[in-house]
Amino acid sequence: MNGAELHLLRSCSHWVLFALSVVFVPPLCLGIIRKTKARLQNRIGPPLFQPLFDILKLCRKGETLSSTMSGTFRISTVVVFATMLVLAWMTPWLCFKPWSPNADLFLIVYLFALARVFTLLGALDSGSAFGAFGASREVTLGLLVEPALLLGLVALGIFCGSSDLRLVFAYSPLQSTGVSGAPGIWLLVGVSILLSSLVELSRMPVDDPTTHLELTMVHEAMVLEASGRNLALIEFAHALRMSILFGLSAQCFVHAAAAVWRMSPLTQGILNIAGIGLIAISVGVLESLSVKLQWRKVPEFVAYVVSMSLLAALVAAGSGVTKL
Amino acid sequence: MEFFASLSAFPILGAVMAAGSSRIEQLRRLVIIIIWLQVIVAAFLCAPVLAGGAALVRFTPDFAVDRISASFLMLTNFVAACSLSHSPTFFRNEGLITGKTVPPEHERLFYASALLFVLAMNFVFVSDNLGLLWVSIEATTLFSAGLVYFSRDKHALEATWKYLMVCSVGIAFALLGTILIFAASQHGAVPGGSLNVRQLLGCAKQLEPKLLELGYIFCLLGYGTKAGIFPLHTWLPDAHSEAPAPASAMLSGALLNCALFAIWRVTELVRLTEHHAICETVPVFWGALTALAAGFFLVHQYGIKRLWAYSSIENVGIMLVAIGLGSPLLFFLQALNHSVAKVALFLLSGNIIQYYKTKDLSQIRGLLQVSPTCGILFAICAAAVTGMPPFGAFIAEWLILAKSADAMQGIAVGMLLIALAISFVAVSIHVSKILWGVPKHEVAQQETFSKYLIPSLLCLCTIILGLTALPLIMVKPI
Amino acid sequence: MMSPIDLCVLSAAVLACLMVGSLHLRLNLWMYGATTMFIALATAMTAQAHAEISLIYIALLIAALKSAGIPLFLVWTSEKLNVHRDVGAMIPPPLAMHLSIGLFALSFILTRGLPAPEMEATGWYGAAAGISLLFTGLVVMLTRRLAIGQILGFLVIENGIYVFALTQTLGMPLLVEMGVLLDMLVGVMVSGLLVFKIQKSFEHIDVAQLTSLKE
Amino acid sequence: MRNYAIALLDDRIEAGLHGNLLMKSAEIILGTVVLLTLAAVAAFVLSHQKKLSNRLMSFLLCALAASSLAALLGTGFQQFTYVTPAPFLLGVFPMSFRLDGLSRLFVGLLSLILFSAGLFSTGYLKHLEGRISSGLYWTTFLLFSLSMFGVVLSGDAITFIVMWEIMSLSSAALVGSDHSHHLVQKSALIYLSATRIASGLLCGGFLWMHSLCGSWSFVDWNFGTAQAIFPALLILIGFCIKAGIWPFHIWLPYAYPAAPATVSAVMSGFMSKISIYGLIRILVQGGLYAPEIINLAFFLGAISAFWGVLFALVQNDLKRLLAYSSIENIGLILLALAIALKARAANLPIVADIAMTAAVFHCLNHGLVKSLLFLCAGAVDSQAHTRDLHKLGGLAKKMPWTMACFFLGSFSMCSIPPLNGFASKWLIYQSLFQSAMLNVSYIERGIALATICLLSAVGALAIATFVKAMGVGFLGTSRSTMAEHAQEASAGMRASQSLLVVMCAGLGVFASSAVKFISQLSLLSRDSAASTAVDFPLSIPLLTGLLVVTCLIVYLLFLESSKVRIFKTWDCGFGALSTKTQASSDSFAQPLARIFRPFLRYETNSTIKGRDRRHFPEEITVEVKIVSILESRIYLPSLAVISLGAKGLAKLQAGSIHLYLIYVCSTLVILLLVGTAL
Repeated sequence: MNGAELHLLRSCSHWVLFALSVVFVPPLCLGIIRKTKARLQNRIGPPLFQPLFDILKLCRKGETLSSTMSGTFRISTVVVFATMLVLAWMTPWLCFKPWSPNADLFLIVYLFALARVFTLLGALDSGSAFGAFGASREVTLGLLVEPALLLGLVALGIFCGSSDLRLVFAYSPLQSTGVSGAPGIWLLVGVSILLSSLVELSRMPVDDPTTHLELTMVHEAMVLEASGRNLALIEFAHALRMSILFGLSAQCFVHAAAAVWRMSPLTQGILNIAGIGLIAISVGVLESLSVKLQWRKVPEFVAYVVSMSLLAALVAAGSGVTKL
Repeated sequence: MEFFASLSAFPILGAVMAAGSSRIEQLRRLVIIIIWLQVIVAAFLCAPVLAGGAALVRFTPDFAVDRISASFLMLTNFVAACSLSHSPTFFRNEGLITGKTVPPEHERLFYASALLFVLAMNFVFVSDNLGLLWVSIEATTLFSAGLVYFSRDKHALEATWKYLMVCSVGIAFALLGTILIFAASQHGAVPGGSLNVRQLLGCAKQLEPKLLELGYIFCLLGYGTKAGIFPLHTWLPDAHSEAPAPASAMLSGALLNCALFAIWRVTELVRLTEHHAICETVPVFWGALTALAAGFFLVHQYGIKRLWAYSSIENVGIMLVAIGLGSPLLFFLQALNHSVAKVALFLLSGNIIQYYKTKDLSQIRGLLQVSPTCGILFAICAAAVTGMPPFGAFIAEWLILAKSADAMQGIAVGMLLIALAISFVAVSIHVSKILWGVPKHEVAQQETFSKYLIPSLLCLCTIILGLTALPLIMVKPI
Repeated sequence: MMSPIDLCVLSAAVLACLMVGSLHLRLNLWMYGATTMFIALATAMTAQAHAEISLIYIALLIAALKSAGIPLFLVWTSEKLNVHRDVGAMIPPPLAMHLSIGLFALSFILTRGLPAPEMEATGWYGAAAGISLLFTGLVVMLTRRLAIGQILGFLVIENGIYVFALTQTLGMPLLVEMGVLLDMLVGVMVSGLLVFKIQKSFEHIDVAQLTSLKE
Repeated sequence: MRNYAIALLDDRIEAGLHGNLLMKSAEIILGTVVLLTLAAVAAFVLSHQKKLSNRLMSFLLCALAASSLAALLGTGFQQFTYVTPAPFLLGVFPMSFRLDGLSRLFVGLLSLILFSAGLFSTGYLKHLEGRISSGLYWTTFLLFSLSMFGVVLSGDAITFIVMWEIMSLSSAALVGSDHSHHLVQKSALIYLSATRIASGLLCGGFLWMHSLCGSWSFVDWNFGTAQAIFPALLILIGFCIKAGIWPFHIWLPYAYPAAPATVSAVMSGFMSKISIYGLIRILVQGGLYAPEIINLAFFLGAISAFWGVLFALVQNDLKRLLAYSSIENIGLILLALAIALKARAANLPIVADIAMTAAVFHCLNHGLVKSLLFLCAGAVDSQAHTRDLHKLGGLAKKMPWTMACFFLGSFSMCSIPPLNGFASKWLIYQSLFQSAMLNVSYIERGIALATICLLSAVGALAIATFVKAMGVGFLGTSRSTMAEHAQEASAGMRASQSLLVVMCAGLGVFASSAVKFISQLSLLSRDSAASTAVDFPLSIPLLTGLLVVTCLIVYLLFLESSKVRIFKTWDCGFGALSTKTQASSDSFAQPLARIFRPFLRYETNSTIKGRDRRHFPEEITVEVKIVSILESRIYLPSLAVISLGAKGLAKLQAGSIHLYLIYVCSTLVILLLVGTAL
């Protein structure tokens, strides 16, 4: 069969793979984390796809809305979910991706912001104190983490000479072997994205998603009023967000590795997926080992993240090739 | 001879009738007619200069008008005419609103001395001889004392006394200065000496430098006292605030110009000599300093008319700068705009005082409620007098600033800018407190058209001065 | 060398200084009259020295109006108001007198540099006398509390200026001289009337107490 | 001096000779202007029929805006100068107006804002009946708008300063138009003083430049020279004061809330941009290279962006919050300008073009959005009779339309794609990104990175601020009866809001063409020949379409068909929630405010009353205190110094005549000494 068909087949397979991973990777991540934690607590734990089953179960339920709610609540759920899908399509969190438009890093960050704003509005719509608690904390975390995430991506952008993440991640390691500190930058950014994703997703050590002491919760408190399909959408969007961020950092690690040992795109792809799994496991481990930080200590934790990405950015700016 | 007759006939006639006549209403009408007739006379006298383009008109050896003095003559008569035409309304309302009717003999004395005062001011501008200039300035002091003394209470007495004493002493110094200039002229310049301005200007280079410089300093001090330059201004706020509104309008709008004009005469003379540093640096900086000080004085004020008195001092400072820059054009422009706006302000303040029965700024609130017309006119005139565009004063001040900036007087420019800013802020704070809010107690007033006729006319004038080519036409000949 | 004119004006100046020493109004006024008389004399001498007829008239006018008329008027005023002594402000009269004598000396130093007038050996004494009269007048104005005292001081200043004019210039134009005289008279009259008014509404003529108009 | 006047006369005549068709159109504009002024007077005359005059005047305002837009389109894209003929003169100066790319942009913005303000007025002014005199309001408002046109069209310094002063004065009068309240008076006076100081500085700078360059027209001014630094500094500070840049922003949070909503919409939407216009017209196009000035501008811009949003976060008055957020945005714009200048100085034309475009584009965007938000706030104020977030809430159901407009505006302020706020923010980021990549000096790269970090923090804070405004103001349940009884705003008000919303969305979605248009004006230099189009690579339309479609699909798939049960908000089983249990605006901002305690001087003191307080509190009061350091530590003391000096000087006027005579004597002595010295 000729090149055109091959190419067509290729892109079709990309689409299929992509669709599959969008559907299955997020719940799988959650599942892996839970499984790891259960294992470390010497429990069998739920099956890996339990989160998916939960979501399906929720989809079959009806929803209960508060009488104080305006339309904002439901709209916000929809918008958050849709944004996450779009983000999943645009962000190069998997290295096998179909065609997507310019995935400018600033655009990506601000699409995340869009999702966040709507989550917050949804939380505030019910007029419940918990929602407001969660919202005001979420906003605080957002302030702390956004610079870290942005700077990490900017570092990559500067290093690869473009703010378009497609180009950044298509940036072949072969080019970068010449440049000093290439693996270092990838590694630093990977770590900082991972840590900031922990904050962004309000997981340990910033927040314990499994506790039900509302006064300490962030994400759980915001979705307190959601139920049924609403909740299903929110949960899935959350999981998707998680997998996107994990995917990004996994990509970074892969590139870091690729900057040292050369490897074929296929291996890269496999490593990418495996990386996400590994990250999930390590998060599970972390969550079962560490304790939740005191709320006032969170900024100090985040400070490490920011400094890490700032370091990466500075290195990149220092070593980045000056194109005039 | 017919010159003296034509210039002084109407005022003297009016003064005599005012002293004599018993029917006050007739007198009021008569005064208005007479003063406008005087304006026409002045216009006829100045016509050859202002319209005909002649450089100088000489009436007698010692009396003449050149272009700037002609312009000032017109301005002064116009200002006097406006104030005096408003004064009958003022006195009527004084009776109607405040309740305490003005005794007719007081009003008669007022008109008499006002007319003589105007006459004296006319002579200031037509006299082409420094000695006669001095005489007429002293005369203005004596006649205006009658105006300041009008209300015959303790404050008026005090103000009058201070006015008389301080100004007389100052004027005495001016006399000494004049004598020194005369002496300077005797050293070779003019055999037997002379005080004739043209003659002196003609032989300025030969004047004895030392005596001339001394003379200039004494004249500056003397006439400066009359013009209210800081710190010689001490009499000014008292006199302006104690005199009845039309009188304060004349004092501020016309008298100050006379004194400054006298300063200009001597400055003009000294500029022609070799060493004219003194007549440039001293007036420029002293003027800027005066403006600055006046700005600070404006910050804490308790009397509505004192406020405008200090703003007059500020404007005097600016005019002094113009004189120091040696530009009669700017001097006249500034004087013109200031006089027009300030007269309107004093007349309006008179109305306001009648409404609220007090001069105390802290008691005057909510004018926009009490009388919107008055309030808006007041605001416009205040903006005009603080040099806001699009009013004439802005253009004049801007030109002065530009000229002094081009003359590398950076410090003076800075001082002036600060002074203008401070005075604007201070005035606008006081004015907005007057306009806004609600009156503290019941305010009785009835709107009459006549009250606002003259002020609105003057308002219109300042806007026209600011927004049309009128100044260009007026000052082009100078 | 000192001309009789200089002698006259200098003695006028000295007399004025001595006048400062007393607070007795009538005495002051008469001394002022004497001072003015000396000045009239000096004017007359100048007139015949330079053969200026107009100056003779001026001398006569001064003698008549300033040295006789004005003191009489003011004495009459003080009688009417029956005030006889000034209270004296700030510095006591003897000190004030010494001060004015010091200023008399100072005026010699100050006027040293002035160029001598046309066809005169020196105008120094005259100038000094004039300036010292000026100073004395200022001292009087600053140290007297009564309105009449201040008028007196003003008159002395006027005298000083006149002396200066007389000795430094060859006669001002007649018109100007007349104007000056007239203004002075009117001024004195006006302020004299004011003094009455002050007495009427304040029951005193102590101008140092007129301080109600201030910031 | 005579020659001066004559010269002016001559060049006026000359200008008159060079009249052409364009001048005809300009004369038409002038004519409308005069006509409208007359109309304003008419309004004043018939001010006792409030309704009629309001209708008439708002119609006139819209007409003015429309006619100016028409004139813009009519004159095409060429630039021309117009010097007024003889009667329309500023005393001795001819007024000279210049219409070019830059002024065209700003005139367009102004017309849009005025149009919507005019639409808004009729409905809005109802609730100010009896508090403001409509005649005065309208006269000053028309004067205000005309003078703003004058400022952006003025071609030389004198016309500029004249129009500028008229603008300041009339706007101050407008701020004080509801002058029965003491606070309003105070705010108006603070504003008036600030703006007068600004214009004083500007005058200084202009005079200085005139003495350097010998010309009043901006075209002849060149800031490249070494001695032009000081005038440049004066001008920069002057404009910064007017724009409300830190640390000169003190007047702003007083003035905007005090003014009627229409006025604050125009002031924040356009008048604060006029300073930016002035900076571009005078300094940028005047070829400023002095690094000191540029770095100062950069620094001030960065600080005010952060400071503004930080203080906006902790405000409880809706309009005050918006005021602070406009400080932030003006800071961003100044920052972008400074980046452009830096890049030009560092010879990076691409970056310079991007930054310049960003600055101007953000001017447009913020102008539209902020006026929209102020109008919405006005609508809320007029319906709920309060702007205090502690008393608002639950308006979502009462006034949904206003809420929708306010939300969209807020999203744009949070620079969320696909709205216009994002586009300009992206350009700023991009310029920083590029300079971090391309700049030769490593220090500059570091600074750029730090600025990116700062900007993202500012963005996050903006999100926090506006989420608070939206959530506390509109969502949840009403916190007071006033908010309880709020009605939806009148049709006109909604129409004007929606117009602006449409503009914002349009500019956001079709950002790329807007960016191309602006960048082709090449505002960095006076000659529009050297124009390089900045490209905007993001495919926003596609993204928007995608988002909308996905939303619809998701909604139809999931929520449309799901069974819904309405129940009360979960109350932990304690029974009906009181509105007090909702998060107040203070408590929402508290965690962030706590982080920035040192900047804000943030203090919370809570007192718990009742015996056995821990378990059975009878009364708990928590109050939050925020002190503005600048105001308390710098401005008030300096004011005190001035007034002290004034008092001291006033002591000279002690009333004793002897003292006065002593002044005369001592002045004589000083003068003699000076005379001998000279």
